Amino acid sequence: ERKQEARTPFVRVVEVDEVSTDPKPWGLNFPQQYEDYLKTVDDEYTDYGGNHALPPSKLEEYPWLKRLFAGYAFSIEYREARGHAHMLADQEVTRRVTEVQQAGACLHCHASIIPTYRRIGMEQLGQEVTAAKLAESFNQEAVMAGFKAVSQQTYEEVHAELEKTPDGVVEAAAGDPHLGNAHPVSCIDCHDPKTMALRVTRPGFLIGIDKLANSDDPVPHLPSIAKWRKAGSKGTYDPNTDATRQELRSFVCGQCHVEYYCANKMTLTFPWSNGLKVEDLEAEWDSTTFPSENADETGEPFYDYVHKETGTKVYKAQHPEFELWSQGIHARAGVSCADCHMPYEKVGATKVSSHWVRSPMTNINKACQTCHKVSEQEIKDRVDLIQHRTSDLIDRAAAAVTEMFDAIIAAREAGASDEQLKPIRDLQRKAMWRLDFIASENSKGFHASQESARILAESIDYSRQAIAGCYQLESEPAAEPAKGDAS
Amino acid sequence: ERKQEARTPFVRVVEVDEVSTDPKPWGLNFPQQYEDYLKTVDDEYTDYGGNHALPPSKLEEYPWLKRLFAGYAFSIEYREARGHAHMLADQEVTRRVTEVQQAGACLHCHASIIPTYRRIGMEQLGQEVTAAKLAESFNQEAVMAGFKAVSQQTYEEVHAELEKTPDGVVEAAAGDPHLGNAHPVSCIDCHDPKTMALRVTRPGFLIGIDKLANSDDPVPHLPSIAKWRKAGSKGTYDPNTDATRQELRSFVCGQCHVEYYCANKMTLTFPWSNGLKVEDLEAEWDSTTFPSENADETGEPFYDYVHKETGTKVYKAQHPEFELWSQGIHARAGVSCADCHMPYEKVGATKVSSHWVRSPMTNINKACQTCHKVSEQEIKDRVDLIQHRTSDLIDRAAAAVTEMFDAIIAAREAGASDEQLKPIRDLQRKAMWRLDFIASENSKGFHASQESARILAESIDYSRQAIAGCYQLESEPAAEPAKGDAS
Amino acid sequence: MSADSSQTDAPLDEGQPPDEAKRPMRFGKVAMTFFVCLGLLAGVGTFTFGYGKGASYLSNNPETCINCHVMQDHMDSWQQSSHHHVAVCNDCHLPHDFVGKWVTKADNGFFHSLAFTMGGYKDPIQIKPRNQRVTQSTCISCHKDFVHPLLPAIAGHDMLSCVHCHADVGHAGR
Ligand code: HEC
Ligand code: HEC
Ligand code: HEC
Ligand code: HEC
Ligand code: HEC
Ligand code: HEC
Ligand code: HEC
Ligand code: HEC
Ligand code: HEC
Ligand code: HEC
Ligand code: HEC
Ligand code: HEC
Ligand code: HEC
Ligand code: HEC
Ligand SMILES: [Ca+2]
Ligand SMILES: [Ca+2]
Repeated sequence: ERKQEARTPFVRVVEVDEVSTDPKPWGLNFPQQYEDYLKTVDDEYTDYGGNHALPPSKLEEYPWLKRLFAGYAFSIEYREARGHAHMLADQEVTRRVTEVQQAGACLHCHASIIPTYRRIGMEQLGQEVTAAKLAESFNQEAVMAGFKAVSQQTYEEVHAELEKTPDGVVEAAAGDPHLGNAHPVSCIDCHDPKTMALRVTRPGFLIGIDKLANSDDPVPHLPSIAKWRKAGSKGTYDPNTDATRQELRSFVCGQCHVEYYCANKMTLTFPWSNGLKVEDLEAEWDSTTFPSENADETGEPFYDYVHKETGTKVYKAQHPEFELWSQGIHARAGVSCADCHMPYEKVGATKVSSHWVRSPMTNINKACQTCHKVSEQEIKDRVDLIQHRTSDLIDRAAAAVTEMFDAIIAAREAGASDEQLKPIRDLQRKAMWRLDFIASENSKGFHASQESARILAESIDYSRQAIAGCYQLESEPAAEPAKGDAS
Repeated sequence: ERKQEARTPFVRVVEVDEVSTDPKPWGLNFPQQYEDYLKTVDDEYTDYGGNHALPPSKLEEYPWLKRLFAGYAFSIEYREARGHAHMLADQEVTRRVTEVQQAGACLHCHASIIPTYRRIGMEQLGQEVTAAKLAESFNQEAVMAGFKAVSQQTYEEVHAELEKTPDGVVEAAAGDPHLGNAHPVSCIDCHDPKTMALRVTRPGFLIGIDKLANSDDPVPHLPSIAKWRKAGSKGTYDPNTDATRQELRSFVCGQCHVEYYCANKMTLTFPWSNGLKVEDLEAEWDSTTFPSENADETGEPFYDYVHKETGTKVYKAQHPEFELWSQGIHARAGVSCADCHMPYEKVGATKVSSHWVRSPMTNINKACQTCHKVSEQEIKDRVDLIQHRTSDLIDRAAAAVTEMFDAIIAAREAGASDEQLKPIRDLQRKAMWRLDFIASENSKGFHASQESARILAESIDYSRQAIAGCYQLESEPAAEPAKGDAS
Repeated sequence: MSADSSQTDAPLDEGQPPDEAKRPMRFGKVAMTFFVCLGLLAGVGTFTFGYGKGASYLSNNPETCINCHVMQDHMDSWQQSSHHHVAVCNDCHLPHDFVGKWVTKADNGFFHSLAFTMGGYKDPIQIKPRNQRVTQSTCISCHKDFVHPLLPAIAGHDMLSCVHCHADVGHAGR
């Protein structure tokens, strides 16, 4: 019964520290991981042969998305995701950013931003900021303070701040405020530079997971939360000290692959205070109000955008991979994101985690076959079947949602009052939220197959209830006669 | 597949043959299996302490079922299933039989009826029928002929025939037409009396599986069908020669745990000519017409009953365990019904299949933990979660279906014409079929978790489309004004 | 992360309901160890020790394990596993250090005899957390260099369970 002794520290060629957002020096120490990481610029869609066009547009693939997002930046441009190395560039050029004023919080998940948060936070906290101090330690207090401080700034302002923070490579030139380059997610975002241990760095996640730990969601897939609760739920749940290593192999991804609020009415929020299920997240948004100017008043109820075709205030779901995975059989069986998306590979006389983070379907042998001893073709077929069922239901839910838009438009044109429309709008919000939740999740149902179908079933139910509600209005005397131009 | 050791021939105390429907003599040869088999009279609900009351009523548990089945025998009495030893008695006393004239085909799955089919078939074929001849061989030709011959007879007539067939135990008394007792499913229904090999005996299955083999449903879980097709689909697909042992471990159950038509307008039918998915079965019913009196005419389109509240001709789904299992991950992974419902158990130094066929949840250690190395509690929780999601969707679909009934009733009262109602009735039939398919399946979604949710999602979609359709009718000028008593 | 625990030192059967009716509680076994150890070990224990060719339990030959027919499945699945030509039962089920090896032999030997004689164990048998830690330590002992990056970065921290991914190395079809 011996405790496992620690690994001997990795041999280092160069030192890296808490400002080393540029992955190059890390790469000297860990050439294999770095080489893999660089492959995340390669992409099946677009990147072979050096062609770096943007990935396919989801709006073109699924035209109903345009109607779903009517009135919101996502209706302008929305594409397939691609490798990590692209994340910053893709954000910089998306028309969602170039044509719409976005918040600085967007960079929380698209840049290696922690040293910048720390720098601004240290200033806020009146701590002395020198290159050495900045590089010294993680300084969570300062990181949190910086995160909050920039939350009201614009995308451009925060982007500029990134370049005012040293990145461990660029040398400061006298009088030049440009101290480092901006980088997409990098080694430092998931690793402690001293020990290489996994860690989570993102304030959004640190706050979110603590809310979750304090909720009563059972989260059987996260045993360290059960343990923390059992010990009395004291203080904050801190994943960096409390979580198991296997949990961290998912938590590092849960820093970004999650549903969020990210605009200028409040700080970036992960809505986990009731749990991780689709209705738990919805319940948080339902009970959120935006901070009001006037401290005495309760603010306006939360919403993401006003749906243009119908005038309803609705929520936008974004890539809830972590949340959906949490409801699936793999999470339940202790299988982490890294198990499938960063499987071990044999390299010479050792094994390393593949840092070419990508679809496991391009790497079935290592990603799945260690656990599932069936042929690649069979694995592919099983995934196809699950995704196919999900796709069919997405189409069905999309048909219902768009018919609903038509029905509401017609009802409004026929003179339905806001009061009459209130219950219908509530149904609409629920229907759109559920459809978007699964459509914006990137595994097409694989991460939790039955749960995905359940959520889509509910979406369909709510859309069609709303439609029936509209038709009922029309036959009710209260509604004014149609104005003639109803479609 | 399990490792096969060549079986040492069984030592027999007494001989059994093709009329031995009474399991007692088999029990002398195989006491362990017999003892287990007898335990199928025990039942968690009702049987402990010698109380042999009938199991709980599903109609009371789910009151909406009464409305679903309005106008059909199932609305009179419909209970939870229980152990195999009860099957004949439960059928004899159900008010579906005592209050409604049922077909003799009902006994296909509730009695050890094959020797009776054989006897009647031999008569039809002009073969000499003696006790010895009857006991000699399976004689499939005669079994099939007998099956068809009794298909127009009533329940009572066929039941009486059972007692005119020797059962291997009862001694014939001179002049007494009672030659044997009627027995529920027995050893002979699944085993060859000479070799004890598994076999299928039920004509419904033999015909059904051949239709399936001749369809283009890929059935990846049934490799012997792929093989048979590859060899040119010659003749009939005969499970008793073509199927693998592992397939037979599910086929024996597929003789009864399937969707069927069983009334007096045509012979007992398993609707598998398009495949095993819910829409494949539906497509067969959609394209079936009842045989017409007049050979020149096409008969009336197939239906099971006229739904009393709405006047729509609809289909009834019954316990499609085999079909739903076929869509699930376990079938796909080659896991058979017997693996879970008749797991191996150690008895002394040997292993036997538990013939106490029952819910695996009462036997998790043997039924699941051979493959799933997690705690019993965890397995229970996983099953609960799957069943809970299914239940919630069943409730949701039931709410939609009953609202649909109300809407159609109202539309009819408001004077909607049959022509106007036609598309609505089509939606109604689809919605009811899908809900019933999952509600009458007995695993509450476990046998194929995502597929169950998908089917219920479709049910909800169709019900609510029908409702909207009704409301639209009401606002259409074509409909006559409400007659006043509309609800 | 959860029940099939990827954490080496997580109590694996946590959450399993004490099934008092059907099998003796763990406490009962422990109590036995203390109070009846001498007496029983000398009595029933010795019977089984003899019957199960107990002396051979102390050897390295896998055949000795199947002196108890309940070990037959594990023998079969071991024979089909990738390791049957590189590791015998004791290579995986006994710690690779001297003291641990003999403590485990005595401990398991006693419990196997007891369980086999008294019955009431699970079928299929389920490995207990203590023995899971043993298998984990033996994997590492043989594969230390190869799996070096998987070891904890900081002494005392946990690491992934090898059988989380390699469930079937010792026993095919797990
Ligand atoms: C700092 C934020 C962040 C972290 C941490 C993060 N991701 Fe991502 N990930 C992104 C963004 C942003 C994209 C989309 C990039 C683009 O399309 O330009 C992305 C894309 C992906 C893709 C799509 C790749 C492709 O080639 O299509 C996968 C798969 C993925 N991430 C998995 C993971 C996993 C697994 C982890 C944890 C080991 C993880 N991510 C950690 C932000 C993050
Ligand atoms: C909580 C983390 C997080 C935040 C905050 C965030 N993103 Fe992302 N973003 C991701 C992840 C993860 C992906 C990859 C998955 C996907 O494409 O759905 C992504 C993908 C993208 C992409 C590529 C795919 C697409 O949508 O066209 C763009 C562009 C993008 N984000 C822009 C933005 C903008 C603009 C904001 C601020 C309004 C923002 N992101 C805020 C995590 C985040
Ligand atoms: C059991 C394996 C498994 C686990 C665990 C898992 N995924 Fe996935 N993931 C998949 C598969 C399979 C797909 C579908 C890939 C495809 O369609 O090409 C996928 C798709 C994705 C995608 C979209 C990739 C693309 O190419 O567009 C992202 C992003 C993603 N997963 C992130 C995560 C995150 C974050 C976690 C943990 C919270 C996680 N996954 C856990 C197997 C897994
Ligand atoms: C999105 C998160 C993420 C990023 C970014 C990341 N890693 Fe990792 N890294 C991981 C995970 C997950 C593991 C597996 C850790 C474990 O199993 O404990 C890992 C493991 C490692 C290990 C231990 C050996 C191994 O391969 O398992 C090294 C060394 C390493 N990473 C280096 C790097 C370097 C160098 C970079 C930058 C080029 C980098 N990592 C970027 C997530 C990340
Ligand atoms: C570390 C082990 C592990 C890895 C890696 C893994 N799985 Fe699984 N998988 C499991 C476990 C455990 C289950 C749950 C069933 C069980 O307990 O055996 C499961 C279940 C499944 C199921 C059935 C569940 C469902 O939703 O229908 C599918 C399909 C599946 N895995 C596919 C994959 C694919 C594809 C990959 C690779 C992208 C993968 N798995 C990677 C362990 C793993
Ligand atoms: C194709 C096989 C098959 C046919 C034909 C069949 N049954 Fe059943 N029956 C079953 C199976 C399997 C069950 C157990 C599963 C269940 O209850 O859903 C069952 C259960 C029952 C039960 C107990 C549960 C309940 O429904 O109350 C009764 C009573 C019953 N059947 C009566 C009948 C009658 C009457 C007929 C003829 C109209 C009939 N059966 C025809 C297979 C069949
Ligand atoms: C000859 C028809 C027939 C065959 C063959 C058959 N069943 Fe049944 N089964 C029934 C009927 C009928 C019932 C319902 C009996 C009742 O409720 O009276 C039933 C009930 C059951 C039950 C419910 C038991 C309970 O205690 O609740 C299970 C489980 C079951 N069968 C599984 C199987 C499996 C597995 C097989 C194959 C190994 C199989 N059956 C073969 C007709 C059959
Ligand atoms: C992987 C395991 C597994 C397989 C394979 C399987 N089942 Fe089941 N079955 C279950 C579980 C679990 C339940 C739910 C039992 C409960 O809720 O108590 C169930 C429920 C049932 C029931 C209802 C039992 C009751 O107590 O009411 C019947 C009947 C049934 N199965 C028949 C079949 C048939 C026939 C097949 C093959 C065509 C099959 N099962 C294949 C695990 C399995
Ligand atoms: C509903 C179907 C069914 C019925 C009825 C049935 N058996 Fe079985 N029997 C099976 C299945 C399935 C197996 C497993 C066969 C295999 O794996 O090859 C089996 C196996 C056996 C075996 C082989 C040893 C073993 O246990 O695996 C014997 C002997 C046996 N049954 C005797 C009987 C006797 C005696 C009866 C009547 C009391 C009976 N069976 C009734 C389905 C049935
Ligand atoms: C003969 C082996 C075997 C038996 C027995 C078995 N399973 Fe499985 N189970 C599997 C396989 C194989 C998968 C698919 C995933 C994979 O490939 O690992 C699976 C998947 C699952 C899943 C995930 C799929 C889903 O629908 O979410 C659950 C839950 C599950 N099994 C529960 C059970 C339960 C409960 C029992 C006992 C009633 C049982 N299993 C019996 C082999 C088995
Ligand atoms: C005296 C009969 C007998 C012999 C000889 C025997 N076993 Fe066992 N073994 C058992 C029984 C009975 C159990 C189940 C104990 C329980 O679950 O409480 C068991 C359990 C085990 C376990 C799981 C232990 C746990 O509780 O974690 C392992 C590992 C094991 N045996 C390995 C071996 C090895 C290796 C050998 C040969 C060196 C061996 N056994 C010889 C009877 C025996
Ligand atoms: C290469 C390593 C290895 C070898 C060799 C090996 N085992 Fe195991 N054994 C394991 C592992 C790993 C487990 C499961 C550990 C777990 O689930 O955490 C196990 C589990 C067991 C169990 C418990 C059953 C269970 O499923 O939990 C028994 C009993 C057992 N082994 C007996 C034996 C016997 C007897 C032999 C020799 C014939 C043997 N083992 C050879 C690695 C091995
Ligand atoms: C007695 C030493 C020894 C023990 C103990 C041992 N192994 Fe091995 N293992 C080996 C040898 C030798 C090989 C073969 C290496 C080769 O072929 O290059 C091997 C091969 C492997 C392989 C590659 C072949 C395969 O099965 O995929 C894996 C994975 C593996 N071991 C994992 C484990 C795990 C996990 C454990 C613990 C449960 C374990 N080993 C215990 C000596 C051992
Ligand atoms: C999260 C999943 C995972 C865990 C945990 C894991 N491995 Fe592996 N391991 C893999 C994968 C995937 C490969 C295959 C790499 C390849 O083929 O390139 C592998 C390869 C191996 C190999 C070499 C196989 C060969 O082909 O030679 C050995 C030996 C091995 N692992 C031992 C271990 C040991 C010992 C442990 C525990 C300390 C362990 N593994 C933990 C996933 C894992
Ligand atoms: Ca959102
Ligand atoms: Ca039917």
